[in-house]
Amino acid sequence: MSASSLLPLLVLWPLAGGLLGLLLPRGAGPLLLGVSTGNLALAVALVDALAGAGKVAHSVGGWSTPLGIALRADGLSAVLILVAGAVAPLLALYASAAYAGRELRYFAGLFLLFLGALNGLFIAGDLFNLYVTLELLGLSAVALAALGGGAAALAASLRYLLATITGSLAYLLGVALLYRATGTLDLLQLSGQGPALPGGAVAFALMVAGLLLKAAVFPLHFWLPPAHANASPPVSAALSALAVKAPLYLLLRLWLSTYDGAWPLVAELLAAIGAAGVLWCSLQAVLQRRAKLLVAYSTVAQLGYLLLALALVPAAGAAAYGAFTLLLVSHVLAKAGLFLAVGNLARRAGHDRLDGFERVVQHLPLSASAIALAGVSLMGMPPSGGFNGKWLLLQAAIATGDWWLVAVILVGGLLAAVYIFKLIEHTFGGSDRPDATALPRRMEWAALTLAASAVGVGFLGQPLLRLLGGVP
Amino acid sequence: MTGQACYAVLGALLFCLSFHALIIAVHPLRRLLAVNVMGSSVFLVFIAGAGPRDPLPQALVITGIVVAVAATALGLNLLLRLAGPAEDDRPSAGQDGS
Amino acid sequence: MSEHELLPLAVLATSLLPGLVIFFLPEGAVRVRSVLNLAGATVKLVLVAVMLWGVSRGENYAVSYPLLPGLTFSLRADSLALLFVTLSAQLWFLTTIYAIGYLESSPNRARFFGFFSLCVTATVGVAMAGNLITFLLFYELLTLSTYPLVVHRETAAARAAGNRYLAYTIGGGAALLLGTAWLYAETGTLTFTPRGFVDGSGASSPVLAAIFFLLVAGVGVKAALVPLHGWLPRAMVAPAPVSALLHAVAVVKAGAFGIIRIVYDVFGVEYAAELGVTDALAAVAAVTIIYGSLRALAQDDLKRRLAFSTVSQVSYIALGVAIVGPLASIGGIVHLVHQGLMKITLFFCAGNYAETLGLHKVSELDGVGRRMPLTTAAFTVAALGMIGLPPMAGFISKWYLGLGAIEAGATWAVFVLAGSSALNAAYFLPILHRAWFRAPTAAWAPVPAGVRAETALALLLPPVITALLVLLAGVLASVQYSPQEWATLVVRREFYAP
Amino acid sequence: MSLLTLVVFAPLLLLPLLPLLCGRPRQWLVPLVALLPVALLLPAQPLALPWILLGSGVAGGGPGAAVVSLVSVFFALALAPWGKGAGLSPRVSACLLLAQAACIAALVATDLMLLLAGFTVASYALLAARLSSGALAPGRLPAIVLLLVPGDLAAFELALLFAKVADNAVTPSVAGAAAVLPGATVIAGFAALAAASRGALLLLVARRPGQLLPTATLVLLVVPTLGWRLGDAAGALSAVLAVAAGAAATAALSRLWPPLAARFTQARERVSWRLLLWQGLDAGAWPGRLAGAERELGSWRFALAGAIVLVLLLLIATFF
Repeated sequence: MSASSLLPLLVLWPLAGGLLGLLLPRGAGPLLLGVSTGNLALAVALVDALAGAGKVAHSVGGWSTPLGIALRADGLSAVLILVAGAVAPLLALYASAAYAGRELRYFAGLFLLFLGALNGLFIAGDLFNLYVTLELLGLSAVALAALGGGAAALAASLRYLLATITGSLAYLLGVALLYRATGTLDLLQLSGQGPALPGGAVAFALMVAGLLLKAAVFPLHFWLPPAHANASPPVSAALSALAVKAPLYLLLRLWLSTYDGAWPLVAELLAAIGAAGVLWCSLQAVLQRRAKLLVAYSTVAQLGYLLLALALVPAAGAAAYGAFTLLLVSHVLAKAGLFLAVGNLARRAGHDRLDGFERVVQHLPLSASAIALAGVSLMGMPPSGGFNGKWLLLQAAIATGDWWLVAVILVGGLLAAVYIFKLIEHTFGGSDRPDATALPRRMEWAALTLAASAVGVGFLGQPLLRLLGGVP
Repeated sequence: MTGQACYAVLGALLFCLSFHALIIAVHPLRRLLAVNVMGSSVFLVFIAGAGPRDPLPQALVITGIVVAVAATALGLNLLLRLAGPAEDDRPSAGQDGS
Repeated sequence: MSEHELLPLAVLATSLLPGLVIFFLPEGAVRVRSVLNLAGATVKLVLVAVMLWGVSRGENYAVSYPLLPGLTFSLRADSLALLFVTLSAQLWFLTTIYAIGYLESSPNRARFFGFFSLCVTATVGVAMAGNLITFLLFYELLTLSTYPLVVHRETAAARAAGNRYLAYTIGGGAALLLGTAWLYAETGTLTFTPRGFVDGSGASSPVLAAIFFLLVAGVGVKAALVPLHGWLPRAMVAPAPVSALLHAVAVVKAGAFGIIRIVYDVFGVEYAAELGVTDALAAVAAVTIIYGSLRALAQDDLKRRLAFSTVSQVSYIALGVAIVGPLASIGGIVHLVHQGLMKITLFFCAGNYAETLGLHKVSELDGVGRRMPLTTAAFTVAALGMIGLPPMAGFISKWYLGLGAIEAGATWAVFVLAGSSALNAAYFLPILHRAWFRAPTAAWAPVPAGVRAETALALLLPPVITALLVLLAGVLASVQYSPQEWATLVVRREFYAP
Repeated sequence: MSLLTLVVFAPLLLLPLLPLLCGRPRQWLVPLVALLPVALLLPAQPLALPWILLGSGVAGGGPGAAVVSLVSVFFALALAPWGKGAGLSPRVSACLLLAQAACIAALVATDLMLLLAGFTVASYALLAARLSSGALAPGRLPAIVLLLVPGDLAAFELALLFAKVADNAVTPSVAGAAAVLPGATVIAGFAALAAASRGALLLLVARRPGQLLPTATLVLLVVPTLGWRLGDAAGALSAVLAVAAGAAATAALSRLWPPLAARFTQARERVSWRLLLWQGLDAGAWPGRLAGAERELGSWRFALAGAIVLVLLLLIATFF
């Protein structure tokens, strides 16, 4: 099976699995597990293929680019597909233990569609195809968020739906303007022409605003905390870890290849938004009284870090690009692990108010250590992947001489330590409820594996960066 | 102003109008409608930009419409579930805008 | 992976693996847990002995693994590292015995011993770090693994103390991270090289001075230099083995060891003196010495008094390091070992008093010498050592510090030493006087009939052994493998051009 | 050879513990042990002990050896169970034996380190012996300690200065020191202070059994001999004068001490500032305002208006 034929398979396999999941009356659990592990195998195959060639391309249906759709995969998309592929089976394992019957069937279908959209987005070669996969991702995420069924979950997912559609439409308007100016939508042909186009700047502004709204970055993050906090654990893990990363990946592609990191002031603006996001949302996370809200705000704060890394790429080059990727990868793993672990504690305690958290550390030691390990990565403590990302970000900030950014990064790290230990501290004390429900071991092991891999990635920094290659 | 350019400007105006409606509307149904109008305004801009015999915008707009329909269906379903059987099921007033 | 690379990793693994296994052992498996712990400790002692023998013969044990481009995780057992590793290996062995006896029936022991082993792994890692990044890695791991120990009792006071401990140490960690990143940006390398690598790197001196203060501030939190010492007295709510391990071996020493590494292996003491930063460090150390002793005078709670005494004693090391000259360096480095031995004895005895007779206050200690003669004898040996009475270990380090100070012409340092010795006498002698020469006021439970030892053997043996070590380290100071001889070897080999 | 000396000297180090071990019945054994050094050390020639402290040794003949026999006889007399066999309690006799061992170490030491060690341990051992045989009058103990501790520090400074002046790298030898002492006034001052502090021990001489002889031996015999070893006749004379001055100073101090001590003990521990971290953050009003701002941020109006502002900002940014 040649490398280029791998790309369509990466999209078709999860989509087929998803449709099958919705249609088949029984067997959703094994199907979910089987398809997601298959997807991981495909991701690993893609990484192998890429290790040799460096770039893999496939034009769908043999049509050449101006008309046909091209699928392209380079270092960054391979890394992201690999991470998403690695997280999916663990979430599937958790879901197969957490859900049953109809709910498991819906989750299986929707999650695999979500995964297919994600894969499609990472390898899409042209702007419109990116729009379609982005929209598919958004809709499946909204449906997943509404899976919980409670009034709060429904209200939050409606807000999420409206926000994500608005973002997509703004992005589509930008695509339309670009198409009017150039007559083509293919990323490769557009690369580097952005700034010179008539109306290119307006298109850029609209697309970036749309993407920032979909990625819930600081000023436009209002819809994320309620949506993620009211969703069930595997869903909020998938949303926080993967769904909000796709728009940022798109922003990187758009700004670095199509617009070639053109305007320095845009970099400053994005850095400012990112820094404000880090500080404000970390502070909000410290103030939260509900564990899931705390973790949701931590997501928005970490997105601020990613935006910082993104903003530094034109000036600092490889260091910032490496920081972006490592921070993204370790955040995916750590946040998924953290949400699952907090989900376990909440399911055990019956609610997720922080001060009421029983001494679960005695009954759920694995989840408590999962929180600790994920916290290590989120705080950027040395052994973890988060530290590698933070280290490269610091190097980039020092190289470009932005000392206020260095201060923001460190203060962000301290605030992260405050809310992580607020979480850990509460699992150390409090009264104990003997009759609480016992949890299937699988759920705890899934959380612990994710959190441990977030720390383990710290030792894989070198191979990841080699796979990543240079700045696109 | 060639025909196409004025359609494009009309589309942009419609986009701003529906965006304003989205902000002002309080009831979620009006918001959903505003989003639909916004969608069609974007498609209008798309079509206005196309050359005489260029098939691509048509294909893209059809896909866009399909996506818009799917999104509206999901929105309406959520709305119905929210309006839902029992009146007290509605979220508390504090939850703004949903 | 040649034998020379495997040994440092093996030393780390001997406490890491038991720790990880213990985490998953059920709470009731006491015997298995104790066997695992003690086996790990003995194997570590054996391996360290082999390395000691090897290094004194000039071999080097090093292993490295690239983390990021330009950033390697490297372990190197040089002579300075081995000084600290031997200390922590010996005292971990004794503290494990003590902890097994001390936590006889208390809950959460699996968690305790798990984090206990992780904490020692971090300490050994800090000692054997080959560059600043590995040092930072284990330094933060030390913070994370000691927090659950401080919070072990899960009372409100313990959690408040834990929060404060975190606030200081994570703040320190952030300063250390910034200093390291900036240093890497300026000089391009972070590997510890004897006599420093910063000199010829072309960075301007105000930048280097700023980096120095960031690094020392980061490390100073754990070394409890004055403005950053607030967490130490409050962390006394932890159980006795924890405060013994934290304040005598692991955390405080890691900070002091960090200062030694930064001054000698990053900046080089001559260049640091040129920069003028060592004078500032000496001043901070002197202030801490006097301040710590003064605060210790006013404490009635025994463990808080010992904690403040630790604050002042650890700054002897900083003072010794800050004074330029081989003799002062020997004094500073050997005090690292001596203070560890003396302070852990004091904490063991304080733990014994609290555990057997429920005495926490100094005012309650009247006549305890009659009821627990052996423990009080150990306490006396260690206390006299802290004051600096001649035959004990404390005198040897104070002698070298004094000698170094005079040789470097810093006579004010000699008066600081003398003054602090007087203050030490002022807060230790009354305790000894109460214990031995006052009639017991409280009616303690008499020694139960038939029981020969005054308290559980596991609680009694460690302090007696460490007290003996204090005496031997002092009397037999110039025997070949004694701490003082090894410190001289370190200073001659690493810090000053031969 | 050094192994042999180790074998000979090891029991000597452990002798002071003997009374504690054998208890009261074999009380007569203790004075015999006290006499042991006379037999062992008199004929001995100089002996190097490189592994003791920082490399010291034992001087054979000379004045030190003669005084050793006198000291041993006096201590044996003090330790003998006179009268109806009551004798000294094991703890007191252990302390006295320790004092005797320390005095002998000081008298025969070749290096200043061992001399200093003997000098200090002897005084504290005597103090411990006196305290364990009965409490002192109120205010007397602090006075003694107040003079004893600075005296030890003076001895410490003395040794440091000798090391620097005689520029022997680590441990100055007694012979070397003797050559230097007369010249340096500062060192002589410290020596006088060290000797004076021993005068404080004279305060211990009370009617308690077994106190008169050992204290007198230390203060009136050993200290002058050390003065003689370091500064010949002048050294010995100044040592005696210093001792007398010390005794007078302590007597005066023990009168003044009780009122002084009363004021000193009420030092209270300052309440340190509360750390405004999440405890403070959580409970205060400040978080309420922040949470309010967050809710306001969450309303549609603000959020989507924010989107417009963002687009305008991006547009402006692209012009520069």
